[in-house]
Amino acid sequence: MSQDKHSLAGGTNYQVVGTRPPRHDAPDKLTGRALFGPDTKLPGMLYGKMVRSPHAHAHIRSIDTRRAASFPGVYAVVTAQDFRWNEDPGAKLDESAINFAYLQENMLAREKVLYVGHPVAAVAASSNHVAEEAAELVDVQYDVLPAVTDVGAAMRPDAPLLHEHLITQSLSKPGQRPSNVASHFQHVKGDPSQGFAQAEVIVEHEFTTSTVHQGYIEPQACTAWWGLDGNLKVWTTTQGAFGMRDQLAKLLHHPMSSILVIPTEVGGAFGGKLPIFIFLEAVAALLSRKANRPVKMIMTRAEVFLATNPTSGAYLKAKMGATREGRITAVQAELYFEAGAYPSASVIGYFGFAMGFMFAPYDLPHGQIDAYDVVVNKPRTAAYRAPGVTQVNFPAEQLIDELAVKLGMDPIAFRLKNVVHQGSELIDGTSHGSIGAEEVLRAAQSSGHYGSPLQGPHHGRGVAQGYWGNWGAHSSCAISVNGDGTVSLVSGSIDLSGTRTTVAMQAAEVLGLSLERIKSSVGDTDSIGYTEMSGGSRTTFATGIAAITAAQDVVSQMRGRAALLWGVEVQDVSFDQGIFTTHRGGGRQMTFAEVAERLAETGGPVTGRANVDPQGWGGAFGTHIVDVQVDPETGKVDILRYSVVQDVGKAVHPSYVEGQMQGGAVQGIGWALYEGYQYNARGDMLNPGFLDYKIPTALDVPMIETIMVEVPGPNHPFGVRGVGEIPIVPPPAALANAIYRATGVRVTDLPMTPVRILEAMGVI
Amino acid sequence: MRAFEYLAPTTIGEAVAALAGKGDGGRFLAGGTDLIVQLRCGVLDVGLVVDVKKIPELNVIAFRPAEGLTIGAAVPCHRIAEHADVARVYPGLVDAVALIGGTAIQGRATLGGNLCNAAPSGDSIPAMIVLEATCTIAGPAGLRTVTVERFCTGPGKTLLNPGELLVSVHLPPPMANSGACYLRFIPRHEMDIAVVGVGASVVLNADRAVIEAARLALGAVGPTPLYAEAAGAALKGKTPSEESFAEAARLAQKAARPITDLRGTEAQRRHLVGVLTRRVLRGAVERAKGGAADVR
Amino acid sequence: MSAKTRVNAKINGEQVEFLCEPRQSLLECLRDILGLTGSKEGCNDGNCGACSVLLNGRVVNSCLVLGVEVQGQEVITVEGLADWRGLHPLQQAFLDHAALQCGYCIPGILIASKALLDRETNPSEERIRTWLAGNLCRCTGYDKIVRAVQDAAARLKQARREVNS
Amino acid sequence: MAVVWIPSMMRDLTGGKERVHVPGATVGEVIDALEAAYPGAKERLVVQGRLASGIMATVDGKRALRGLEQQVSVESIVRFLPIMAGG
Repeated sequence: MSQDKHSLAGGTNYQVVGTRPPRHDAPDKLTGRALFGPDTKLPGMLYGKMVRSPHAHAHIRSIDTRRAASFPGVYAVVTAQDFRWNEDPGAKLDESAINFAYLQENMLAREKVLYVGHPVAAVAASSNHVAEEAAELVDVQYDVLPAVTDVGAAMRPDAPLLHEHLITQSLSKPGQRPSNVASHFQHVKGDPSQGFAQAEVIVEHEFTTSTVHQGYIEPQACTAWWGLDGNLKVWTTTQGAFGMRDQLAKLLHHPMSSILVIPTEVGGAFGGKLPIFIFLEAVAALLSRKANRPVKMIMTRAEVFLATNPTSGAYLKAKMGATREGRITAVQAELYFEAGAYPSASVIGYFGFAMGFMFAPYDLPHGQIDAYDVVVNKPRTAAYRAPGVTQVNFPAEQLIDELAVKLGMDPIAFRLKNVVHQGSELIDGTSHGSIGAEEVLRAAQSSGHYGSPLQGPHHGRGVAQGYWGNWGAHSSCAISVNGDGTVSLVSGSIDLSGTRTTVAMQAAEVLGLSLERIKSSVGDTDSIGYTEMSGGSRTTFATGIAAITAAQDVVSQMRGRAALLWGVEVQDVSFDQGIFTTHRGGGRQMTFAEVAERLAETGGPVTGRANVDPQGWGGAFGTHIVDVQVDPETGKVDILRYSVVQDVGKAVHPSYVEGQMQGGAVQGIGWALYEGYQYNARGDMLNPGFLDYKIPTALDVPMIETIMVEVPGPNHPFGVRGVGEIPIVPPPAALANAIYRATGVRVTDLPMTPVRILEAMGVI
Repeated sequence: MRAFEYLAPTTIGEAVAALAGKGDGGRFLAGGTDLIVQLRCGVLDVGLVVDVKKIPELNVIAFRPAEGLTIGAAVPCHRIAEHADVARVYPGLVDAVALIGGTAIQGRATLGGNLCNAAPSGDSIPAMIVLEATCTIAGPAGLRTVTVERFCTGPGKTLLNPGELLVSVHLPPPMANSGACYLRFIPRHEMDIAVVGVGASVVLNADRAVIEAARLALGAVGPTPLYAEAAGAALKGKTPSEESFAEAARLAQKAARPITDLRGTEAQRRHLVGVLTRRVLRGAVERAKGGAADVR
Repeated sequence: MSAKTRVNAKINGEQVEFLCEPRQSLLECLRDILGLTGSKEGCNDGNCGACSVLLNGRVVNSCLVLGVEVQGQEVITVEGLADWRGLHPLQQAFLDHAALQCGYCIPGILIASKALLDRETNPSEERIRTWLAGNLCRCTGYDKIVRAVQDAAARLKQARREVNS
Repeated sequence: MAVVWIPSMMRDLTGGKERVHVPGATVGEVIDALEAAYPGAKERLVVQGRLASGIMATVDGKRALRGLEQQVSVESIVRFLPIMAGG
């Protein structure tokens, strides 16, 4: 095998990895041929539509579906009665703890509705318009209850309870009294009171962040077709086809082998289309079974905002102390996350991320973090790119900046003085592996941007950095060799942003083939082995390892075929850059294609396979630098210059790594300046559309400069690290720090809108 | 969205006849950028939609130096903004028209629609008020004319009677040494609804040292776009200066009746009326002096 | 279901005829009746631009046009950009600059960009950003999109120069 | 014996001790040993025969994917942390 690994051992001498070839799926996506979730069309297809609650909190007194069912063009109506209920609270999917009863109730409410938009029934009809009209004919009677839409209100002793039997889950002595606090976790490192006693400067603030949405442009959409043979096919836009299949099996009490999930192209996801929470697929399946026709369901944009899974708003208290010399002595934080309608943190795991990564860039002797998951009358919250971490980075990096100001230190120099290295112990007791924290800070410090002067009045420059741990997990890949020397690669990873290509590039490197000779596809759940959802910045890392391993399997089998053709022992055949060589018989060579051409006479087809569960992946650091101009009369922020500096491990396709850095930064800018759910006292969301839920336009941002720092990630042959999530983490704090330096005021609430900036400045 | 019938008449008479007696059961369709959204989200429910884009009088855009500018109610914004005479003679109108939606909306949305939609934040309306625009309205009884400042009567409400059709908007020719300007404040840099909008027009004396007349109008700070008559009148006879602008701004703030909603707070809006009034006056005076206004 | 209307229009250079209800948008007609699913629905209220098409050469949101309104008109969708010779220079520039991630907004952005480059040969960065402000992209941060449009402008200019010389 | 880091919210049971040494060949056995030494520990960590929802164990820094059945050596370090999944 050592010969097979030759091309990996070269370190930087790669033929394919690190180049910028065209993407496999780009022509289809540029010409309108790519099929996304809403694009499925089947014979006899019906259109499904949810009936949704107009109330934020209510008991369902009755549901009368008779008028809707008899409306011309209606084929099926379903309610919660059509589900077989799961009472199992503890099942685990992927690595999350799924409560299937909550999952089902969130798809079709049983006794109570818990947010505006909560589905209570669904209809399937001959057209979208007919389904919409019929949905209005479902008569639901409610007893309206008072609603709570923020953690402060939800935690008051007299707050209305969303779940009458919810006892706070924690590792302390179990409480008895139900409340809206679903769980509480705590980390303590060292002795925080001693740490604060050693501090000579202490800074402390309260912060809030708004509920924000992933804002993918493609709404949730799926088509289900339940055949009379019991086979259910589901076309859907999801981050994980296998997770979706397994969820459906559990929800519908149906064998996994009888469910085929065919993933469509995905029009943006960012954690919002994880199969952990599903909204339509099981309902479409129930409608399809009842109607005996395929049923397509597409959400409207308002439905996407009201009733999918935005990410948590938070109320945060944070405190940090340091010595005059600039050593941080202690941190303390309380994090209150909005769960939405059902307990959420334990499912998505953002407690672990938020608590673990809030102060992860810093070597801290003492610290304490408490995190709370609080249910409120809003849609259930879930992951959004580095879930939980952007919210907590906002306070952490503002406190760092404030300490730097108070200590008279350069903000990067102050961070360098406290930066973590391999082996540094985090507040949760775990330790950093191989990381590029210092390298990233130094690259930021010596960047052209950081060295450039600021131009004028009301300008300010902010810096922030953050950490995301990345992920590994299960992946499968199969590579079949074709008779002309091309290969067909199938993996189970949903391609959100070009991973078909970055995965294939790693196989190409091993096979010594140019990328054009690899056809790379995403398999459905019948055509490839189990593969974890595309999330956690895992795909290019873990599915890349699967592709490398499958390619090595191909090479190993092909060496055997070459040996057979030459009549030599397999160990006498080596392989390098697409050429098989033997020194026997005076030395002979065959290309990959020449051996491929002769598979039929040497034992038949060759398929390389891999099922992997790689461990020990490396986390990612990023430092962002931003220059702003703040209009002192209106509070409007203009971003003049923005740079992202990031440890990317090894950039397999640098253009798409840059794309992740740029796209993540702009999402973070939206979170910082524009985006947030707004509610009235009744619990109605006031801005469920792109007009008033404001994501950045092309005109709101400058070019995003990128500096890729390549500190090889551990446990990957090319040193790949996840790159997708960390870029969203630093922008809110970086912008807050820039606004502070432009105006002299700290804005501690997200989004940092013009009105909040004017208020902080005392102008209004 | 309920089913409806669609008609596309080619004369004003046919259009008016089509909606006669329909009450609230029918609507005229021009660019559709507000109407189709309202039908789709159920704010409006009508049985008949009458497309007026095929009626010649509603597609006119004509400028005559002696008579002024006539813009048919179905002329899309991009035709107005790209019209050389309009850009030269009425830059204050173009300021506003070019702000209505992004590029694709500009391709459909009309000045007439912006007016008939009667949103308190409708960008073109303060700009038309300060330019003393008038509307020509067709109804079963024939044509009538009203000023734009009287046209809107409440959020989404106009003085159009059921079945009446806005045919065109007319702007008088600008006076010598006059200039106009419109500015709005939005959180992003495009695509938003105005938090506050302010339009101004000024007429300077022959040596361009004294303001002879001024008009100010405010958007998104009342149930309709507001004509801030006193604020404009206070500038009469004054030298264009930061002091006189500040006084006008104070009066404009007094005229504003802002509320707090999801797009802004009452205090923010009142404050912005002051800021924007000063800025549009600078822009309008700059234009009256023959300069190019950099109003951002 | 209400009565359907017959509509004749020129779509991507071909004369087509279809039946639709007045309440069906042009976007619905393109996608559900004519099978042209390249134009995407992102918001259905004119705020995302994913459904952008050219109507008589002008970029519009096809979700805000009724199907019946295109009687006798000319429509170009993303499917009409490339021909048998290959990708349109804009599409090629987007491919070369990695200016797409998920690709969902791209049909609308290509159409809007085409409308810009059809009328302006050398738009500035600010002009491109302003023109595309109604086309939301959540993946790319716009950087590579703007660069691709700038590069496509240069390529088209070069192509015109070659034709003229 | 394996070292168990006691989550701060359970230190009321251990008299404030952060780390304890307990025997056990699996995470489950370690928890049983904890229960023997510090009664009340098990009901906080184990619900219906499984690690409580939202809680994961790590053994020597790696997530114990087998839960209570994950093997533990005499030199292992065992921690209980909030789960991390997805993203």
